[in-house]
Amino acid sequence: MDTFVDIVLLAFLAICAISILTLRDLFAMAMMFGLFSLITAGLFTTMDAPDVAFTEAAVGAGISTILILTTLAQTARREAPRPRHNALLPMVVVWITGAVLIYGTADLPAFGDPDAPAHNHVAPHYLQESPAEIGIPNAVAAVLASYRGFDTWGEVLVVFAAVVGVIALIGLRRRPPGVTAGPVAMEQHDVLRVIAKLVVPVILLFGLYVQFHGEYSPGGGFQAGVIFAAAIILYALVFDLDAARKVIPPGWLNRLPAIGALIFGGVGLVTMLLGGDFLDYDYLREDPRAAQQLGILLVEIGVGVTVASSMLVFYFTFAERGRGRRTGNGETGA
Amino acid sequence: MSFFEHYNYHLAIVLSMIGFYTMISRTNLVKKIAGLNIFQVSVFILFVSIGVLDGGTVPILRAGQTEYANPLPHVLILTAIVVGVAITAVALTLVIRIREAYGTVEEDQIQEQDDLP
Amino acid sequence: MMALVIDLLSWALILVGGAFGIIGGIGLLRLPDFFSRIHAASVTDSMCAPCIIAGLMLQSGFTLVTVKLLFLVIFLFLTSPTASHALAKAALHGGLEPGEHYDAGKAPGRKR
Amino acid sequence: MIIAAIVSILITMALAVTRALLGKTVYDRILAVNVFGTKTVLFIAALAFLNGRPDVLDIALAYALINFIGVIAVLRFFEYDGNGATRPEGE
Repeated sequence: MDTFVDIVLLAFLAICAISILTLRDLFAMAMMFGLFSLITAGLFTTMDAPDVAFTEAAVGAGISTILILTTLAQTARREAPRPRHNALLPMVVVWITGAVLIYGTADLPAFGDPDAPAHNHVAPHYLQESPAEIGIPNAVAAVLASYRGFDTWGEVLVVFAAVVGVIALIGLRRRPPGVTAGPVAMEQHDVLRVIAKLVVPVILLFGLYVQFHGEYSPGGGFQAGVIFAAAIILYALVFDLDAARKVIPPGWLNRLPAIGALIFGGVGLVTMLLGGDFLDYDYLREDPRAAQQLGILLVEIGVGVTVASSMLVFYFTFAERGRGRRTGNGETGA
Repeated sequence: MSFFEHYNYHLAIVLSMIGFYTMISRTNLVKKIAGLNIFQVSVFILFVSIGVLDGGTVPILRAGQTEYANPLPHVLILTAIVVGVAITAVALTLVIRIREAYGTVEEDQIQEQDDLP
Repeated sequence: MMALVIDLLSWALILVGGAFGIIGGIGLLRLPDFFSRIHAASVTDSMCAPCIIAGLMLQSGFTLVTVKLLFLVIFLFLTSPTASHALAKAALHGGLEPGEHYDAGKAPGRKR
Repeated sequence: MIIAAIVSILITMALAVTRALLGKTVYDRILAVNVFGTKTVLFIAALAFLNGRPDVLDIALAYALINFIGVIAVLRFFEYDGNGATRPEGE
């Protein structure tokens, strides 16, 4: 049954990818892109990876698609007709690369093979020792925040660096004084506004559940951060950017990614001061298991703060830029 | 026989090649980024399929169960997805800047403008 | 006896839900224009999802899982009609007239 | 019996994907993506029961949320440029 579902979903994926390639209307392409992410997330669920499915659903179908749509609203809606002169060369390159890669898979272990090298080195340790060493049921959260905590810190810093890049590229210019807020968004959608008012707090609550229940069920800082950001983005979409800005002042929002990364790094520094290694949570408390759980909790909070605020910074910067252009503040190429 | 035991890898490769083709054959920068994302997702699928174990289940430990999927690829891919969206955001920012500077997001038109003396 | 009744009821609900899903899907594909397709889509939202989830709820007994499924069905019931409504309204405001793309020359909804 | 549910959901998904591909107007595509998203929620819920791991239900909840937000976002940005909404796409 699983194999059947797997193959059907992979076929859907291939169809979606081809339609992304061929659609000339970029808006339709962005929608197919959202569909593509939804199917991917379904596929990850069938492959026993709920945490990955969770992240892919929230990030791919939610944030990525929204960012692409915001960009399209500011650039071109349709793709220009394609020059025909170089149609053959890319095809040849792709077929050769694909053939070489398929030849390469012949030596890979079979799908789901228990003797595969991937299942025989560190994974058994994570699965068998983590109840004694850490004591939380979700092995993914244990590996993410404790065994490979240093790695995760690196990823958080990459997200932080991306925030710096986005702000430096398009976020620094203030809105010119002449530009006021545009017409209130979605004014005629009364039903939508009522339902959004009802749904946003529920989503925020669900985000908190995902954040703090992440040790027992799929979830954790990355997923919770994205869901939290999605709730506020929904508010900004239905009401207005300015209304959403009032929820979190911009000055604070731009500092939050750094604060989250500092919480994560700070836990590492505290463990060093207490006599351990960087991110060696055992020294936080008397009982090593309680110490590990405290460390994971703190680190996940840091991750959640950074991810949520980064996604919000991305969206707000993009949307603000688009509004400046639409009201015509002297940008070139309008 | 063993060729068909790799169907997941093969389909991941097909997907990655579709993404690769989108990247190298289209001139629209937003579409190139979509192609990049397709490629990225195909790598995620490859990694997660390596972690699948026959008879295994979701890696949330519970009593009476010994076989679980490998949690390590999940961790790597989970963080990679979030990093991927950060990269997409930076790339789209560059597209917005290019549009403001050149008035177009088509690669060949940008090239033409650069070639002008 | 009780268990059997609950089991039968849950199977019936799941089957009815699945049937409504397929009917809605066929309508979505074959009806001639956007405003008629949105009817078909709403059938899957309002009949298929609650029936299947109710069937699953009967299977699960009364646990945290039931509560989660209840949340799921309440949420879907709030958001799906809202999305359909907003979509229809946006289409109408965007200038799409009911019946505009109704291909008179073809049999209604014949696949292209 | 749950397998019957999964199969019927997959059939509905296939029909929705076909509609999303055929499109005609952008609204048709949005509608199809919305239906597909709802079906994915049900698919995950049914899969959780098939595998006996109800932990996965949290993902179904997250899907429902994100799907709603996605549809609203598409509508919002589509309303920005009013032109071109009515004519069927080319291709």
